[in-house]
Amino acid sequence: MTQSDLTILSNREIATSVYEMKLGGNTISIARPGQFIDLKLDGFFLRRPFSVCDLENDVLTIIYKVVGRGTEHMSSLTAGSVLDALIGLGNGYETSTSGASPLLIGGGAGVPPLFMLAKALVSQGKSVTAVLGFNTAEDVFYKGEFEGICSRVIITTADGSCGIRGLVTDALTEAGDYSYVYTCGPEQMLKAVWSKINTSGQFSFEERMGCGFGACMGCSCETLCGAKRICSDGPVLYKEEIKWPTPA
Amino acid sequence: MTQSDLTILSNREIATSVYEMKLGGNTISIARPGQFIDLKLDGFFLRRPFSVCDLENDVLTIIYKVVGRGTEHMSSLTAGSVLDALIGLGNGYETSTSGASPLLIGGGAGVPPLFMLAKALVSQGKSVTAVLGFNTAEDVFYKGEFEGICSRVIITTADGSCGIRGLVTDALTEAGDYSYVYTCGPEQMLKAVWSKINTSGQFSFEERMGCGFGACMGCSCETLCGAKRICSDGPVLYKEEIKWPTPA
Amino acid sequence: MADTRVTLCGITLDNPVIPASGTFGYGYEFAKLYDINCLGTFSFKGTTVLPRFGNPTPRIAETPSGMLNAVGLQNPGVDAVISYELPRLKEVFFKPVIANISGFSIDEYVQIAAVLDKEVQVGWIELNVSCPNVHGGGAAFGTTPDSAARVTGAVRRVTKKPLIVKLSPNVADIAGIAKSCECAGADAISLINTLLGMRIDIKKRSPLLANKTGGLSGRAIFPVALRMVYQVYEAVRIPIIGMGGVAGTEDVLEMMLAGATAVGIGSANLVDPFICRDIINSLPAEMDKYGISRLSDIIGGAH
Amino acid sequence: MADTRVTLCGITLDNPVIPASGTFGYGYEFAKLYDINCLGTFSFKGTTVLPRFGNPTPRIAETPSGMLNAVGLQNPGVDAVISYELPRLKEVFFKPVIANISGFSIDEYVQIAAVLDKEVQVGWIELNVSCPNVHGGGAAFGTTPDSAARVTGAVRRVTKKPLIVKLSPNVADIAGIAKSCECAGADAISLINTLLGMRIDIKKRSPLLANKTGGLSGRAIFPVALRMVYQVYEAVRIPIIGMGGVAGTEDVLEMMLAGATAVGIGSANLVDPFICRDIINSLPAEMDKYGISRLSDIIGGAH
Ligand SMILES: Cc1cc2nc3c(=O)[nH]c(=O)nc-3n(C[C@H](O)[C@H](O)[C@H](O)COP(=O)(O)OP(=O)(O)OC[C@H]3O[C@@H](n4cnc5c(N)ncnc54)[C@H](O)[C@@H]3O)c2cc1C
Ligand SMILES: Cc1cc2nc3c(=O)[nH]c(=O)nc-3n(C[C@H](O)[C@H](O)[C@H](O)COP(=O)(O)OP(=O)(O)OC[C@H]3O[C@@H](n4cnc5c(N)ncnc54)[C@H](O)[C@@H]3O)c2cc1C
Ligand SMILES: Cc1cc2nc3c(=O)[nH]c(=O)nc-3n(C[C@H](O)[C@H](O)[C@H](O)COP(=O)(O)O)c2cc1C
Ligand SMILES: Cc1cc2nc3c(=O)[nH]c(=O)nc-3n(C[C@H](O)[C@H](O)[C@H](O)COP(=O)(O)O)c2cc1C
Ligand code: FES
Ligand code: FES
Repeated sequence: MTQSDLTILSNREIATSVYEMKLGGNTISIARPGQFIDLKLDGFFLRRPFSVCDLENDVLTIIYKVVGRGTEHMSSLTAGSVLDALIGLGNGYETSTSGASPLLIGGGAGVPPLFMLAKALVSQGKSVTAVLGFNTAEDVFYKGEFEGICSRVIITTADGSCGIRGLVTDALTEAGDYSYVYTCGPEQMLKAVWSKINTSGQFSFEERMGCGFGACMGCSCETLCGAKRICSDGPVLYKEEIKWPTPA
Repeated sequence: MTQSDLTILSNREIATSVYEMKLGGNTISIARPGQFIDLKLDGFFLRRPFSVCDLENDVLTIIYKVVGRGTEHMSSLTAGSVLDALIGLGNGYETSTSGASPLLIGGGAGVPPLFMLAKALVSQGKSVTAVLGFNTAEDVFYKGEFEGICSRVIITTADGSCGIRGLVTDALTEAGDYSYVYTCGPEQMLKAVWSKINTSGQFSFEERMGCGFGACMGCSCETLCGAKRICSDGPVLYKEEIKWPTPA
Repeated sequence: MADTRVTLCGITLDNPVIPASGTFGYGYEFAKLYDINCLGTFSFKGTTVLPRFGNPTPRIAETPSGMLNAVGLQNPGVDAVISYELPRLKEVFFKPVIANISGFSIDEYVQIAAVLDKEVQVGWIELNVSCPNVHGGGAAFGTTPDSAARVTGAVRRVTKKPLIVKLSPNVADIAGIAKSCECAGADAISLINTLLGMRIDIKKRSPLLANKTGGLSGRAIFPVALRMVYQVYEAVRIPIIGMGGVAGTEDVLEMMLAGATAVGIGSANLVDPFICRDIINSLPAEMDKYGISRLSDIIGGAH
Repeated sequence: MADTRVTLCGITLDNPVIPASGTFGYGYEFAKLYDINCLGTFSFKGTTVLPRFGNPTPRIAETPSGMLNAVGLQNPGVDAVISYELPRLKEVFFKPVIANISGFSIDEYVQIAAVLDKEVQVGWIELNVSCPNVHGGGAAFGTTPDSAARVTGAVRRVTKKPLIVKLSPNVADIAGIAKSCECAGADAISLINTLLGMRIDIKKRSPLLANKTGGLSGRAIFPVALRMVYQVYEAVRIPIIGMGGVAGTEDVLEMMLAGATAVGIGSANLVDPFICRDIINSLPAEMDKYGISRLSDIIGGAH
């Protein structure tokens, strides 16, 4: 983990209330897909965590959905502004376990980290399928970007206005055979994926955070391997260690 | 009193730690010299009060000294930023009582309101003398501006590096005869002026404020005419009503 | 249409927004700025038997997301309020008002309440029990269940108007104090008053306020106020006026979900004189956003 | 040269800056970020007899200029601290550390203190008396002078290490409680712990924290903390570790002027992990600015 002052290069709405922000600066401590950064925003006490969506030549991309005052404030920032960020946070996804044909499953604001992951897996010569779930056609983002690198991209929308009607789990048959699963999304989705897939996999979780780097115990969750901090022992947990608060 | 969003037109250092800020917008409720505005600054709970230094064609000038975090923040603002202001606050100076040759006495951050006052008095055909006191030559500002409109301008500095060495009261003999006194500056200076002048006059006070418009009683002072709120019954008090906390 | 009405001790308010005592004077300063009849009602400046200048200045200091005040109950005294302030208010405000009163002995509270009981403009009497109890050794009336109950009971006997007791947050067990006020005859509880705080002037090496300590108010105290409203709601059956750090429409909703029937807004008026009007105007849209059709439905909704 | 040293119960600290318990883990997370030997010392995570997971999540909420936490004392238990955490800490921190301990009965406090008394790395034992006293009906030990004195006295008998008692601010009379801890044998007082607060999720119509209430910390509480340090300084003769909302070098000076010998920094570490190092580095320049040559000279200077 390092502290870095990142300059906003661009900040644009790419789907309803969803923004892509490109940031420039020292990103050296970002080591893996699935890691996140933690942004200090003027007027807010706590930092805001966002997954790294892409990293190319020190240009870091995040994609965020406006859900509250902090993200609303972010949406008003313009190119040239500088943000104080903690970067290289979290364990990130381990790509060596993926097998030849990993399946990536993302839901809504959980889609972003899968993009950097897909790039890493593809660069290792793997055939990547991505299932990306949204509520409606207007929420869909990065379809083209994923199609540019993945072997196959399946979109699901709850109302059927784009791709398959239904949830990401409704697209599993369509997705065919896969060697491993990487997923990120709302907890209900993770739970459904966990109970439906027939391989091992890695699941990325969200939790309200105090620090983001392991100091405060604010983000702990119980796993079958003991208590873990989502921010530093996670956000990625292995399928085998997950202990759902209520039975899945 | 009205609320107005003012746009910063310029903001430049004109003496050591002293800035002149020009603001554009609706300034209709400013009626008199000696009134003040109250600025909301990002990240600060209370507004910051500043005297109107000049008002020409809806361009409002304030001059402020950096003394703490709020004014430090102000010094970093650039043209184009918009500030939420309450304007037209306070009673201001009454010019009708001045006689033919009023004397204006200002000290440091108390100099600004006297500029708009001088302009008003001159436009009424009066012969204005200004005594402006500073600590040292580098602190002096608006000397030329005052000289452009007043019959006479006397500068005093505590270290003698510009004008007369000493305090504003040391320049009273030099100032010659006067019909009335208007003054603004630190309380110690006001007290000294109060005890030395031989005419009536109006004195402008400062106090820590909660609201700035008469609602909270945060800024009260005792006068010989009862309790007054510096923000709305003042900041200008008549010589005759002032009651010094400790005997002058 | 969103229904913003709430009922406070039998009197229906058009909406729950109530400027808090000490931040709205006797109303007519704000009446110059907007039509204050849009308010639910408001609580006027804490009034005592005799006129008071209050504490020496500085009386105000800034804090992170808040402020300290040590005004010390400056007011013209109850006689002047009746002969001068209320008649002026009558010209601009046509609703019943909350009379906020303070005393330094039980007798003083009783005396003011008895006089104000006769004023038709006064809809409720609000006892500010955060004053130092000079006869009881200097601690505030509101810091023990006993003393709070005694002053409540005594005032109860001299007024038929709804009696609101306003509690100090500087206590370990706010619910216990609220409960004992209820037993002593209070018709409503209003909370919180300011938290005791301090700032120090590093250059002068002395407290910034002439009074040394002052009352902390503003956004900083919102979570403490919300917690206390939540706790008191579980302890009493009478309505609560929730206040402390409210500065926006969502804060009003949070306070009501915690258990407030009406919501006081204090310091925020000082920084943004139009805030109460603006919150009232935005209530219907905000209610729509959260699927609330009758605002009174959400009172205590978070329990 | 500016002299930043202060002496806390006979042990001299290079400077008064002490990361507060619960915001600095057992130190080595921060040791990866900077050399933590620059610190005066630090107080490690509140440790209990048995390992604890703590409360369910969400445990964290944001507030204006502050945050709520309801971590609920997650820690590996005192045995693991001794066998695992302290040996790891030894590799990166060469100064005596403050052992922050919590219990749900007097016996538990005594048990942990007795064990930690034998650890040479432990310079001071800090009793967090803000825990609910399960045997005394659930109220925290720290909310009455009696219970605070009882736990202090009991622990006093099992350790010769300097004993710090850390007080809860959720009380009416902080000075009385501090005084009774002093009488019971405390060598120092540390204050304040968090103020009890709440936030509500408007969409869900329920408290945001799974635990409903949480502890308010951060800049918002600075004026309350400062006031309590000031009051306790006038009531006791033992040194005070002042904390609550400190987030900059000037805050450290204000705390010391109020009466703190050392200054704890909590939540600010979470938002800016380098803040303690940065404050320590800026102390000499800030002291120059205010004409302070020996920092210890200003302790209590505002009285
Ligand atoms: C490891 C991690 C990675 C994330 N990556 C992304 C991403 O790539 N894109 C994206 O859109 N969102 C992402 N999120 C969620 C994002 O952090 C929240 O949407 C954001 O913090 C909301 O801030 P706000 O001020 O708008 O909301 P508010 O509700 O006003 O925030 C109040 C507080 O709650 C916290 N909070 C609110 N929602 C969440 C949440 N879902 N998870 C954690 N904290 C929350 C905020 O951080 C803040 O402290 C991620 C969260 C985590 C933990
Ligand atoms: C009616 C009036 C007119 C003024 N006109 C001018 C002017 O034209 N030019 C100028 O340079 N200054 C003027 N001042 C003083 C100016 O308001 C303060 O210097 C400024 O508020 C300091 O803010 P800060 O955040 O930098 O200081 P901080 O000390 O960090 O401020 C903390 C708090 O104290 C208040 N405060 C600090 N100093 C003063 C002070 N001297 N008077 C009132 N409140 C204070 C601040 O407003 C704020 O609420 C005027 C003050 C008043 C009351
Ligand atoms: C300047 C000022 C004066 C106050 N005067 C009184 C008063 O006279 N009587 C009273 O009951 N409360 C008084 N209060 C307390 C407020 O009514 C309110 O309870 C408190 O400020 C918390 O609300 P807020 O955070 O919205 O300001 C005063 C508060 C302020 C800021
Ligand atoms: C996440 C978190 C965990 C805490 N855990 C403890 C603890 O275990 N023991 C303790 O005595 N205080 C604990 N505290 C309180 C702090 O040590 C400190 O007293 C309080 O937060 C006020 O200081 P601050 O405003 O600088 O954070 C904790 C605070 C936070 C924010
Ligand atoms: S957020 Fe602090 S430990 Fe994870
Ligand atoms: S500052 Fe509020 S009355 Fe003057």
